[in-house]
Amino acid sequence: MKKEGEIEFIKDGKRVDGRRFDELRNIKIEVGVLKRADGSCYFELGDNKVLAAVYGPREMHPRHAQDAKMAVVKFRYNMAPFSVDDRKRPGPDRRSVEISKVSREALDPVILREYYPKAAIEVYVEILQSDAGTRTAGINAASVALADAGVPMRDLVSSVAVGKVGGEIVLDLNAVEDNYGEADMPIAMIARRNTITALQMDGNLTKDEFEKGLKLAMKACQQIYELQRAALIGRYNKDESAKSKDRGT
Amino acid sequence: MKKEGEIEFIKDGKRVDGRRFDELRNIKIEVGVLKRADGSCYFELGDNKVLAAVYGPREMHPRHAQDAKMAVVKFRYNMAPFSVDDRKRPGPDRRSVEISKVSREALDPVILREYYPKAAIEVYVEILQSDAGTRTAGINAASVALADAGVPMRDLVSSVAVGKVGGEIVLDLNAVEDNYGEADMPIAMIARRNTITALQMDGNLTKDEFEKGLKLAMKACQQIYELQRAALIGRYNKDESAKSKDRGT
Amino acid sequence: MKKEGEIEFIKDGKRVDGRRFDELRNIKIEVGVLKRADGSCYFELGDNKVLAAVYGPREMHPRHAQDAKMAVVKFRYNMAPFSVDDRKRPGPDRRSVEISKVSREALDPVILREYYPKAAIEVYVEILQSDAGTRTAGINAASVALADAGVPMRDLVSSVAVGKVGGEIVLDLNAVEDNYGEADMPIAMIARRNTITALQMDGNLTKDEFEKGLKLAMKACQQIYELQRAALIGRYNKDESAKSKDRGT
Amino acid sequence: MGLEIMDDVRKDFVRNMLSEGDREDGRGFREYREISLKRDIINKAEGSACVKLGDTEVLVGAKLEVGSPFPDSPTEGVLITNAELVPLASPEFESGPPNEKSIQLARVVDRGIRGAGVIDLEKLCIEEGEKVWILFLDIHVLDNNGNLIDAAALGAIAALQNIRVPNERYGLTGDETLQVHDTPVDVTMVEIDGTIVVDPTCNEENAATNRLTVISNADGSLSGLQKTGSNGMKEETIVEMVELGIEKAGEIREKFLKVPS
Amino acid sequence: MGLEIMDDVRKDFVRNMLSEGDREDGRGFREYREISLKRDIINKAEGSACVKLGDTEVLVGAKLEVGSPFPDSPTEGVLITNAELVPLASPEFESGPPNEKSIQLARVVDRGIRGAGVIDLEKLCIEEGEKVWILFLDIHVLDNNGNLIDAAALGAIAALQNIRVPNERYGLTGDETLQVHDTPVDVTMVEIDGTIVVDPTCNEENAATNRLTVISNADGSLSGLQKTGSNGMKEETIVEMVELGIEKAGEIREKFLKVPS
Amino acid sequence: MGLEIMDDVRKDFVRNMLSEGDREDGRGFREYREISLKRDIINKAEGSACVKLGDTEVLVGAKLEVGSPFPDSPTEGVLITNAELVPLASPEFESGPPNEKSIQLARVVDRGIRGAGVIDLEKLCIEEGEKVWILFLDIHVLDNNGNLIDAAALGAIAALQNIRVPNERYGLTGDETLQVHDTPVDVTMVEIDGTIVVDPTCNEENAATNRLTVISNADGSLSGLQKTGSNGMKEETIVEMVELGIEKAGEIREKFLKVPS
Repeated sequence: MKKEGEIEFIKDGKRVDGRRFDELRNIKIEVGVLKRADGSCYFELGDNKVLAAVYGPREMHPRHAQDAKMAVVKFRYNMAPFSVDDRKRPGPDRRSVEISKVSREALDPVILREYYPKAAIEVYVEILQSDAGTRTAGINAASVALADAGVPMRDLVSSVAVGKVGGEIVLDLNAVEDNYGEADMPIAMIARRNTITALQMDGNLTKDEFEKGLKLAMKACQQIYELQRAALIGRYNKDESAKSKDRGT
Repeated sequence: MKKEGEIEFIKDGKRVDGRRFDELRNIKIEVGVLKRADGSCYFELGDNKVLAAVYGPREMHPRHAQDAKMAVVKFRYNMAPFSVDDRKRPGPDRRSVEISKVSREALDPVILREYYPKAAIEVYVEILQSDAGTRTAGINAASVALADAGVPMRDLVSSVAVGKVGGEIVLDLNAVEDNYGEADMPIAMIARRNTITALQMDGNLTKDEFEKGLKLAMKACQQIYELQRAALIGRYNKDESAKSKDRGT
Repeated sequence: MKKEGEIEFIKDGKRVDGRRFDELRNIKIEVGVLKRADGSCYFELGDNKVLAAVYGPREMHPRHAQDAKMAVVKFRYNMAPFSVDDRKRPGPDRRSVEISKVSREALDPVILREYYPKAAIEVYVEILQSDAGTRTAGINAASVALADAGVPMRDLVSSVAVGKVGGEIVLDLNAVEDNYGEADMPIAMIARRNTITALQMDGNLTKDEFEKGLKLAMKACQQIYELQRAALIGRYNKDESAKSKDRGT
Repeated sequence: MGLEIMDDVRKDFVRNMLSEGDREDGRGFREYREISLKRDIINKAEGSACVKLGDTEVLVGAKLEVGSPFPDSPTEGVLITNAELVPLASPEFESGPPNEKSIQLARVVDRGIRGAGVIDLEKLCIEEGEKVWILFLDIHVLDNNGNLIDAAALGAIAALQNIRVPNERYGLTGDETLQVHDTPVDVTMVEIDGTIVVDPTCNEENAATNRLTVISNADGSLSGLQKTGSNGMKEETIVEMVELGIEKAGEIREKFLKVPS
Repeated sequence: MGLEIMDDVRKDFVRNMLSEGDREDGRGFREYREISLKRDIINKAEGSACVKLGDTEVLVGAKLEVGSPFPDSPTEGVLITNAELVPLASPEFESGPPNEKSIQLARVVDRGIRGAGVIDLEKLCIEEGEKVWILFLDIHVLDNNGNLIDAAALGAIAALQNIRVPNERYGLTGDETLQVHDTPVDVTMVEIDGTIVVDPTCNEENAATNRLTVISNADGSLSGLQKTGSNGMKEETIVEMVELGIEKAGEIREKFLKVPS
Repeated sequence: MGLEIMDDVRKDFVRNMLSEGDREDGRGFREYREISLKRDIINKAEGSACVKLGDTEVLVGAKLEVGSPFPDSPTEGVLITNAELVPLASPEFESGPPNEKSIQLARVVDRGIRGAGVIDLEKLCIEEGEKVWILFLDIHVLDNNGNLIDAAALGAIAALQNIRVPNERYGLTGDETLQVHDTPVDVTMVEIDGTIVVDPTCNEENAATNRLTVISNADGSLSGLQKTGSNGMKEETIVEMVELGIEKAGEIREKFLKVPS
């Protein structure tokens, strides 16, 4: 996007961190990590550390914002002040407001909102450590947390970014690639339906590069979906004594 | 008000822009210029470009601010960031809050508020380009927009400023006269009833100068009233196909 | 707390302002000094000048903050911009939010809140001049103002700070002692019941110093209680023609 | 609802009394309540004054700080007038940021001071384009029983009159008195059913059809006007109020503000 | 409740028309409303443009101020794009700080400008690390009848194209034109029951299952994409929209934005 | 209403158990929940620590930035302690600016650090009157199951203990460890019907008549106290809590905070 210039993004067919063009960073998923939340998920994507919590369905406040036909999904993407190089002032900024909107719209299509008219389903994503790709990590975490909370869903949503660095279309940009690369395109999709629920792009891409990137991202979402699913299965096969289900306490 | 000093305000009986002491700047009025608003008016006063829109009567929010006896008039005077020499930060400042209050009180006396208990009548004035006199231009525009919206009114309100520059009482100050002159006195009145609905003054005037200025302003309001009336008549004589009246769309 | 260093806090067994270790500053109490408030008190503690007003019990807004079982006490501690050396920006800061909470909790135990379910009892404290100890002066003033307002109370609350300067435990720190001393410990108590309703400490104290200071403060609260009581008695013995009781006006 | 009815009852009460030539507190129509003015009462402020207008009480404090001038007036100090309608002072005031009432109060007082040239802002310049005095004039309302503007404006001038510029605190030489060049006085009148009364109480303000503040100077000239309220006024009424305002201002100035020589 | 029913009625109306091959204003599915573009209409702004897209009207003004660069880009000026959805423009807009709609509008427009390298921010540096131009691009919506993004983006480029850098006002030498290096055009399409239509009206936006904005440049490359709305899209639909967006952008560019030589 | 009843039910439950000598999680009255402390877990922070106190989880991050000193302490760096009660951590927390709970949390933790002289702020001065380190200590609550203060304070000291001052990032020479001079530990106790219990859960906090936080140092002295809650306490109870607090602090310090040599 910005000044490419000196950085040698590609060397011997590998990227700055040694990955192949179509290789994801390491992913770690933990389900049900929080006690107070109705559902939760800790998600690592490379050096990104993200926590998602879900509350609800519960009563929607303020009342005039209720929807008589279906639940309203609230989504709040928030960066911890220490999650970035220069301390982030607490509170929403323009970037986080936009990401919250895009993330909410990425998840809306799978949530059976019509089951809970007038209710609120609240999704909170905290970025504890940031290294490019936090919005996709947040959507992945939130999707798992929604399932963990037992919110009725059509399916999971999976998310990843593709981009262009050193003239190549590559998967899942890290911070250097994101800051100095030529384009960044995060997408979210319902992997099992090949349905895209979020799409943004900034930087510069030809139409062909765009199409190539889109296919690359869609394929990677399938991989992420399998990891999300495995984490959820692992969670429910394990002895649940560690997390009492009586949320009233 | 501020440093008069070097500026030669009056030369050969004329003002810096060639006007006579009792001469208004050029005025241009267009009615019904916006599609979404229930009523609207574009008003030019010299280099001032002002747009007014009216919505309502409609439900008043928040409810606890409703008046059981009559409609509440909301008035918001707002400057576009690019309307002034140094960019204005968006959002209300102390000046615009005071002007909004004075403008609302200037219009209140002619609106038949008792016809719509509990309702809100909302008046929005946007200053697109500013050159001294924006509050008077805004009141003039708002008055016409209220009529265009079909809000029941006793009469129109007309507004103009007088001031003192180079020792003379003059009508309708331009920016140079306002910034470096000795006094500025905006008034609003119901021209056909000789009833004054707004009066402010800042700077310095003797009592005689004040009385002279008041008469000058009142006379000019009659002129402005005729222009407002003509614009409204022009509007309703013209084929209205350009503006469908079904506001529901 | 901060750099002690050069200041000679104790000389010939006396403090910088000539007081003994266990000596309060001058206290002046005036009751019922405001007309609009339901109860009020002006309190001077040395160079601190503090005004408290009480409104209510009256309807609690917003409604969702009502307590169905008892009145909610609101407490707002506010410093006038000119009350301190460097002008204080208007509006609550973090310090005043915390002091408001501590002060409210200091008074809660004596107010018969259960008499007024759903109501609000509002206490406003304005610091007009500050010289260390404003929170204790505010609690003392508020307690008297509550009584003046006729709010049903179990008893009065009295408040004072102790601290450590020059290695000694002393009563009621003044500004120099507070700024450069070693510890500050404000307390509030129901003097006649020996019940402590507020306790904070910052700086550094040994356990023994803490216990010594606590006893010193508790004893001084008894003194203050007598002054508060005397002021209230004085108030009700005096001809009340100066303050009409019909609050409706 | 009950409250609204009481509101009407009080308005009618005020009107009925006036129609019989009387005011709720027995004053003449053109008579101020008792005024008390105390100066220099806040030692943390560089200047201060407390004004009582009957049961209305307003405290004004002036603080001076060293700061930067505005880019378009590098040789001038800065005057910032601010008003806080703290909830202590009235059951109708609420906590929160300035609203249109407190903003108008501050701006009308400010306008009178500027219009009359009370302060020579150039005198508040320390170093051109770099350092100037910022003069904060804070109006702190303590008890609102009507006519806050006149009380606040009187307190503001009195506070300005006793300012000592704290040069030494900022490493400059020698504290000095701030020169005050004029003594504008705000006089507020209301019209109730055609009758003009000065220095209105809260009840009179609520019953009024109109309110006008007339700010005038030692030489009898005007340095500000502000009409408030949602009714129209006749030219004659305004002219009469302006004359009356100038007259009452003279009386107050004579009694409370030593005219600068 | 009545309002919600009207909402459904209007959505059904749009859908029924589309299913019969028609739009509410009679346009073809891939046809823009009439576009009018006026430049240089606000003389207080360094650059400005007013765009009408049928009954949608957006005014964009550019202001330049001297300020400090960001610490991490000491040799670059700063571009700040801001959008105000003032309540004058729609019964649904409310006064208040920017909300997610106005923020998204500003950020999408901003992204297209940056992605296309429209402005060379290094050219806006006056003195490295010290002084740079801050370029404020303010989107002021006057009448919202749908598709604000396309109108705002067109206005933004047009406003940038007529900027004169006011060097002399800041004591620098010689005003000069700002160089504009590309002409990204935003094209917004919605999908309604499988049908793609460009330049949606408010009713079409409300009836849409999906919306996609495609930003493309003079060379046919993309400088931004933004999907909005709470439904999923198929890959084929997106690819089709991207192609269509590039095509329509070319038509608009040809007609309204002289390609920089 | 239903919720309020549940509230009472839970309070009674806690009280009944205590009256039978039991706590809801089976602990002894003077027993902490299991404590886990992980250091240096956020590589973007100059220092960090994650504390679990049973199911309560708090993350503390320290960031250092170069900034200006306060005018009245030109030779000292600045410590800013901030707490965010993000809605992720509890159904009772709401988005928005700091409220009295988060402000109190931050200020109590901050007070202990200052009272114990943990950081020598003069060491954070880079250039007198010009440049100092601003040390931001951000308390980020992840899961609130009671007793946030103790968890946050422990995390704060641990985070301070692993700070490396990033001199090189700011063009200064050689990164260095921040010296930590003491290890204050916050111990919070509640009184429920006359019984003192340490490290309260949420239910115990709600059932408590009183709460006291005792902050004590390696030498057994106190560096802070904070009573919260709307009930009065007897002198004896306070003195007992202070003793108990010092004792428990010693145990925690021994186990988790290496005493600085």
